[in-house]
Amino acid sequence: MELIVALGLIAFKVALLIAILLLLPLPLTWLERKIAGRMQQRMGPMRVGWHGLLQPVADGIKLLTKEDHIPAEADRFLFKLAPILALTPPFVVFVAIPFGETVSVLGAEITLYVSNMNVALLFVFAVIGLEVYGVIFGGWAANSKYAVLGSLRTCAQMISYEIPMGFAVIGVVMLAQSMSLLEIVRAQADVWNVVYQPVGFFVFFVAGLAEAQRIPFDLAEAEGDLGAGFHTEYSGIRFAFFMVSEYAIVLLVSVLVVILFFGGWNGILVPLPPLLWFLLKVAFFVYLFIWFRFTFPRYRYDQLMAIGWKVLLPLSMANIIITGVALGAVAAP
Amino acid sequence: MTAADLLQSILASLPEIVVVTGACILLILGQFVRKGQEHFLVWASVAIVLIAAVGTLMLASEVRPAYTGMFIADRFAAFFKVVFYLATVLTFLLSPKYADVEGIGSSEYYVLLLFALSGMMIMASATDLLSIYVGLELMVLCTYVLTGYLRQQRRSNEAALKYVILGAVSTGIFLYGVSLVYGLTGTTQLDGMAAAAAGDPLDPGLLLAVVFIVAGLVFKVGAVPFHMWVPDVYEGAPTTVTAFMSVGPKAAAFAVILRVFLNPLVAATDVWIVVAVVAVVTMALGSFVALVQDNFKRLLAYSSIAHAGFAIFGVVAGGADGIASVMLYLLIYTFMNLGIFGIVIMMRNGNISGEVIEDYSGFAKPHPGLALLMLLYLFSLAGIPPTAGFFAKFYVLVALVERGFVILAVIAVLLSAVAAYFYIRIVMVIYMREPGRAFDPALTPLVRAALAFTAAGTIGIGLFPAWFLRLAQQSVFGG
Amino acid sequence: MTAAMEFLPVLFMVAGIVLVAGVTLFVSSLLRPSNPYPAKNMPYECGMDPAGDAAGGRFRVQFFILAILLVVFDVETMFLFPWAVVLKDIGLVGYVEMFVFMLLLVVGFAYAWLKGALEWEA
Amino acid sequence: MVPLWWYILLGVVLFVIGAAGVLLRRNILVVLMSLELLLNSVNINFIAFGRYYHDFRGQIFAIFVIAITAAEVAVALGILVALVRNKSTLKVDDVTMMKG
Amino acid sequence: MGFPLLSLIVFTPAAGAAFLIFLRSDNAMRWTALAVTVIDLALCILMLARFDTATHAMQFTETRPWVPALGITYALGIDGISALFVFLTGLLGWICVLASWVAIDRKVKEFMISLLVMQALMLGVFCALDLFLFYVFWEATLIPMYLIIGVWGGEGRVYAAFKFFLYTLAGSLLFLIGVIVLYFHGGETFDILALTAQDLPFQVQAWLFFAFLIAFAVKVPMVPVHTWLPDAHVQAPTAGSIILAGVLLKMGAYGFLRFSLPMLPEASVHYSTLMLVLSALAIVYGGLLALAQDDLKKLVAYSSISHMGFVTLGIFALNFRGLEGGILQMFNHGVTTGALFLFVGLIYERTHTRSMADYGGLMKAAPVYTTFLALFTLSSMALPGTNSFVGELLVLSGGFAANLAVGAAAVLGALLGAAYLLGMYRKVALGPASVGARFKIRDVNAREMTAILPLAVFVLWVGLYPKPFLNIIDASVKHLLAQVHAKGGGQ
Repeated sequence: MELIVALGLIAFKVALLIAILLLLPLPLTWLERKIAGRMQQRMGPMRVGWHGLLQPVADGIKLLTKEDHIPAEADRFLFKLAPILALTPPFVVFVAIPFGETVSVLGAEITLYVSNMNVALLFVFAVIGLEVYGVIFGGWAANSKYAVLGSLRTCAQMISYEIPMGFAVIGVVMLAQSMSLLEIVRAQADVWNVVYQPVGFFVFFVAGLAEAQRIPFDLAEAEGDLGAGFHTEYSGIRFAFFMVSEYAIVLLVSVLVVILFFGGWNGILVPLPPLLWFLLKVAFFVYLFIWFRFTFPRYRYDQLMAIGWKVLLPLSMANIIITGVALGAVAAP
Repeated sequence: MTAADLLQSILASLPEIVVVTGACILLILGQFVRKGQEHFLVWASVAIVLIAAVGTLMLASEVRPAYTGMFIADRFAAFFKVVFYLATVLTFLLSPKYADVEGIGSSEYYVLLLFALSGMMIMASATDLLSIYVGLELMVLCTYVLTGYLRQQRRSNEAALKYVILGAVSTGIFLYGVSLVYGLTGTTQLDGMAAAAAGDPLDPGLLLAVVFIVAGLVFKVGAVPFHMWVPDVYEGAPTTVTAFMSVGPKAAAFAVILRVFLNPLVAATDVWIVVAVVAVVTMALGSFVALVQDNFKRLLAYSSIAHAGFAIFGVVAGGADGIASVMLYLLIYTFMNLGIFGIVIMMRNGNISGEVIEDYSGFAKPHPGLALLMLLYLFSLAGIPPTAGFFAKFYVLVALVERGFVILAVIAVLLSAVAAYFYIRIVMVIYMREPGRAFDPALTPLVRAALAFTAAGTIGIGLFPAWFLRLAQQSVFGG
Repeated sequence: MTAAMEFLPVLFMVAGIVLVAGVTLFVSSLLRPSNPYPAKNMPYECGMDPAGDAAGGRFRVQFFILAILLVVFDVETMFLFPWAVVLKDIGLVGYVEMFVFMLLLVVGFAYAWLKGALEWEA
Repeated sequence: MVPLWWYILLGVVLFVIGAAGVLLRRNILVVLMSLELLLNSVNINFIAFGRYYHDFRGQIFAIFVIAITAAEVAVALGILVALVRNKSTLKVDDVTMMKG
Repeated sequence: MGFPLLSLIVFTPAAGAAFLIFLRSDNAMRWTALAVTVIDLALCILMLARFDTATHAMQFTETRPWVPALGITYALGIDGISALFVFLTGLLGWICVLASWVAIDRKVKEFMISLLVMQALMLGVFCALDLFLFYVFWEATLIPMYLIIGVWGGEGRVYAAFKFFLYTLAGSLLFLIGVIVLYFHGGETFDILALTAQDLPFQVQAWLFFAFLIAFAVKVPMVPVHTWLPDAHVQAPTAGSIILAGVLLKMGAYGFLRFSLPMLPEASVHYSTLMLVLSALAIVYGGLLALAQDDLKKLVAYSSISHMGFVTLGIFALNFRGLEGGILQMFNHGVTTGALFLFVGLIYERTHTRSMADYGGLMKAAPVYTTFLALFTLSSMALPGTNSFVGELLVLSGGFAANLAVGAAAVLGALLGAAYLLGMYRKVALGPASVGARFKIRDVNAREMTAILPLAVFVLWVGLYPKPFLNIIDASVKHLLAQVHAKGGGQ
C-alpha cells in the first residue's frame, strides 16, 4: 500500500514536472520578446491578446499545424528520433533537482524533489552529456551541409564547455563533501557558495550559457552563416521540440546555479517561504539569460573555443587547486 | 597510511617518479626546443634514465614494499628495470639520425619512450593486479602511438591501428581474467590471491581466470595464438620503435608473467601445460614462418616470436633456475636484438630502406667491420657459442632438463636449429653476394656507441657469463 | 530498495516524455498538411541546387582533437568527484596524491596548449 | 535482490558480444564500440563482485578501467584520424596492406 | 699449475687472428698467418717433447673457474689420444695457410682470420677437459667453417655451406641436451674426468649414447648422415677441405673416444655391433660411391667416408688393436687425405677443372707432382710401408676379432679403395697427355713443396716406424679399454 502511494506520488511529481517544463516556454518566449522590445525601445508582441499575451499560444498552434518537412536525402529514422533525443535529457535531469525541503499539503509532508540521489551531481552531468546525441543525429540525419556543420560545431561547443563546467563544480563538492544537491544546499545554510567560489560560479555560469546555446555563444545556429544550425531542416512540431529543449536547458542552468552557488532555497534578510526564494533566484538568472541575449554581440567560433579552453578551463583548474589548498590550510591544526 | 609510510613509498618508487617527472618536464621543454637542437632532447632523456638507474641500483639492496601492497622494489624488479634502462638508452642512442632521415622531428618521440619506460618499470614492480594493469596500459598506450609515429606512411598508421585494436582486445581478456580472480578470491593482490585460494587449488573457475590473465600477457610477449600483430606492427613501426618494442615491452610482460608465476596460486594450477604448448607452438611458428621472409623487419619479428617461445620454455621450467634463465635470456636478448636492429636502423639512409634482406647483399665487402658485428649478432641470435645467445639458450635448457622436461628441451633445440637457418641466410647474403650498389650507412657517433656497447655485451656475456648469471640468480633467490 | 526508489523516477520521466512527444506528434499529424515536392525536399542551400554530399565524413581534424581532449579531461573529472567528496576523510596521503594528479593534468593541458591543439584557426 | 550470477551472466554476454563484434565487424568504429562493450563487461563484473564482497576495490578497479579505456580510445581515434587522412576508409579490409 | 702451455697453443692462433685485423697488405697477412701457425706448430712439438708417454693421466692441466654457479670451469688438459690430434691440427695449420697462398685472392684478411680462428677452436676441442668448454669450442667451429665454405668456395658453395651448417648444428644441439642431462645425472658438474667416473644407469646411458651418436656421427660422418660431406668438400677451398678432412672429421671420432666410450661404457658395449655394422656400411658404401666419381675432389671426399669407417670400426671393435689402429688411422687419414686434397687443389689452381676425364699424362708435365701423388695414393690404399698400412692392419685385426662379418666387409672396402685410387692415378698421371695440350702445367714450386714434404715424411715415418706414435697413445688406450670393460663388461 505504501509502495503504491509512493509510486503514485512519484508519477504525480513527474507528470507535474513534465507539464511545467512543457508549458514554461510559453511565458518565457513572451517574456523574452517583451524584454527585448523594452531594451530596444519598442513594444514587442502586442496583437494577440492583451499585450500579446496569447502570442506564444498562437505560435504553438502554428508549429503544431505546420507541415512536417523531411528532406529527400535524409536518414528518416534518425531524423525523426533526434528531436525526442534532444528533448529527453533536460527533462530527465529535473528528476534529480530539489526545489526545496518539504511542504505540508493537507497535513502530509511532501518532499519538493522527486528523487534525492546521493550522486545527483554526477547524474546531472551524465544526463546532460546525452544532449549531444540529439544534436548530432539531428544535424547528421538531415544531410544538409548547414545542418551537418551546425551540429558539429554545436557538439564541439557543448563538449568543450562541459569540461570547465564539471571542474567548476568540484570546488562546490569539496566544500559540501557530498554530491547530493540537497546536501549541497543544506551546506549553504549560513553562507552561499558564491562567496567561497566566485570563480567557480563565473565559470559555471558562462559555461552554462554556452551549454544552452545562448548568446553570446549561439554560434551553431548563427542565422548569418549557418541557416539555423543543426535544426536547419526541421519544421513544425519537431522544431518545437528543439525549442522546448533549449528553454528547459536555460531553466536547468539557472536552477543549478542557484542550487550550487546561491544557496538554493536558503533566503537572506527577508524571511520569505523557501520555495519562493528559490523561484525568485531562478527567475533572476533566467532574466539574466534574456538580458545577455540582447546585450552581448556574438563571438566568433575561434573566440568561442578559446574562451572555453584557454580561459574557463585553466580558471576552473586553478579554482580546484586553490580550494584544495585553502581547505587543507583550514583543516591543518 | 601515515606520512612516514608515504615517505617510504616515495623512496621505493623514486626511479619511477624520476622518469615520470623527467618525461613531463621534457614534454613541456620540448615545445621550446628549436629545430636543429634535438640532441638536447636525447641527452636530457639519457640523463633522466641514468639518474633513475642510479636510484634503482641504490635501492636494490633491500626489499621495499610500498603503497600498501601495490608496489614493491626488490631485486627482481631492479634486474628488469636495468634491462629496461638498457633498452631505452640504446634506443635513444640509435634514434636521432634515424629520426632525421624519417623526418620525425618532434620531441614527443623521446617523451613517449620515457613514459613507456615508466610503464614498464611499474609493471616490473607491481604486486597488485591493478598496478600491473596501470603499468601495462601506460606502456602499451605509448607504444601504440610510437608505432603510428610515421604519420605520413600508411604502413605505420595501419600497424598502429591493428596494434591498438588487438592490444585492446588482449587487455580486455586480461581484465576479464582479473575480474574473475577478484570474484573468486576477493582480492587483487598477488599475495592475497594465493592466500585466498590455498586449499582449493583445482577450482576450474580459477584456472580459467588465470588462463585469461596469462592470455592477455602472452599477447604482449607476442606468443601464439596472440602473435598476429607482431609482424605487421614490427614492419610498420619506425625501426627504432620496433627495436625498443622487441625488447622492452616484451621483457616487461615477462616480468609480470614471472611475478604471477612465482605465485603459489598459479603454481598450484596446471597452467604450465598450457604454457608449454604455447611455448612449443610459438617457437615453431616463429621459426618456420621466418624462413620465407624477405623483409628484414618482418623476419626479425618472427625471430622475436621464436625467441619469446624459447623464453617461455624457461617459464615452463619454473623454479628459481627457470625464472633466472628467463631473466638472463631477456638481458642477453636485449643486447643482441638491439644490436641487429641498430644495424637495420643504421642502414636506413638515403634511398636504402634497409628493410629488405636483399639490401644487404655483399655488405661485407665495403664494410667488413659492420658485417662482422652483424655476424656476431646473427650468430648470437642463432645461439652459436661463444656468443651470449648461446649461453642464454643453454641456461634455459639447463633449467628445463633440471625439471625433467627433456622432451621439451629436445623440441626447443630442434626448433632453434630451424631458426638458425634464417639467421645464417642473412650471413650468406652479406658475405656471399656481390654488392649491387653503394652503401651509405648512417653511422653517427651515437650509433657507433650503441653498436659497440651491444657488441661488447653480446660477446662479453658469451665469454664471461658468470657474473651475469649470478646477477640473475640473486635477483630471484635474494629477492 | 532506496536506490531503486531514487532511480525509478528516471524511468517514469523517460516514459512520460516519450508518451507526451508521441501524443503531440500524433495530434500534429492530424492537423498539419502534407505537400512535399522535389524542390521542397532538397536540402536547404540558400535556394541553390545542393552540391556534393553533406555527410561524406570529411570534416576538420580539429573536431577529432576536441573529441579526444574531451574524452581525456572528462574522465579525469571522474577521479576528482569521489576525491572531492571524501576529501576530509582521506587523510594527508589522499590529499597530496590528488595534487600530484592535478599537476599531471596541468602538464597535459599545458602540453596541449603549447602544441596548438586548442587553437581554432578559422 | 538481484542475485550475483545475473550480473556475471550479463558480463559474459556482453563480453561475448564485444568479442564477436571485434572479430566479425568490418567497420573500425564499430570495432571500437565493441571494444568498449568488452571492457564494460569487465566493469560490470568488478562492480558486482565488489558489491558482493562489500569491498571498494571492485569499484576502484572499474573507475581505473574506465579512465584507461578512455585514453585507449583517444589513442585509437587519433591513429584512425591519421589513417583516414592518408586514405579515407573505415573498412578493416581496406586497411590491410601488409601480408604474410 | 705451471706454465699454461695448452692455453698458449689454443690461443696463439686466436691472438694472431686479432692481430691480422690491423694489417692492410695481403702479403703481410699471409706471412703473419704463416708465422702464427708455425709458432703454434712449434709449441705443439714442444708439447709432444715434454709429453709423458708412461701415464694415461691428463697432462698440462689448467683449471680456472668460469661459471661457478653451474659448475663450469675453464679446464684444459691432454692425454695421449688428444695429444696426437693437437699435434695433427698444429701440423695441418700452416699447410692450410700455404695451400691458400695464391688460391685465395679476395678477402684475404677475412680468410686468414677464419682459418686461424678455426685452428684455435679445433685445438680447443681437443684440449678441453670441461664438457661445456668442449661444447663451446665444438659448436663455435661452425662459424668460421661456414664462412670458409660459403665465401671462398666453388659454384655451389652457398648450398654446401648451409647443408654443412644445419646438419652439424642439428646434431650438436641434441648433443647439448645430452650434455645437460649428463650434467644432472653426473652430480651437476661439467668436469669430463668427474663425469667419466660416474656410474649411470643403463637406461640413461642408452639415451645419451644415441644423443651423442647423432652429433658425432654427423661429424665423422657415418652413413646415413654423410651427405653434407661431399658437398662441403667439393665446394670448400683447398684449405677448407684440408681442415675438414684433416681435423674436423676427427672431432666426431674424438667425441666417441672421449665421451661415448668412457662415460657410457655399458651402452657402448651394448650397441657396439650396431656401430660396427654402420662402420662397415660406411666403408663399403663410401668405396662404391668413390668408384663412381669423375670429380677428383668428390672421389677423395667419398674415400674419406670410407676411411673414417675404418676409424669407427676400430674404435667400436673395443679391443686394444682396434682402438690403437682406429686412433692411428685418424692421424693417418688426416695426413694422407689432407695431402690428397692439397694435391687436388694444386692441380685445380693450374687447370680449373677437377674432372678426371680432362686429365691424363700428367707424369710428363709435372713429374715431381705425380711422384708425390703416387706416394699419397699408395698411402691412401694402405700399401705396406705407408702409414695407413699400419693403421688399417691394426683396425682389421681388431675388427676380425670383434666381428668376422664386419671384418670381411672391411677387407672388401679396402679392395675397393685400391680400385678407385689406382683408377684415379691411372687416369690422371698416366696415359696420353691430354691436359698438357690445353693447359700450361708447371710443376710444384718451392712453396708447395714446403707444404708437401712434411706430410710425405709423416707418411713414411708412420709407415716404417710407427712406434713413437703408438707410444703416445698406448697408455691412454689401455686405460680407456680398462674403463670400458670394467663397467661395460665384454671381453
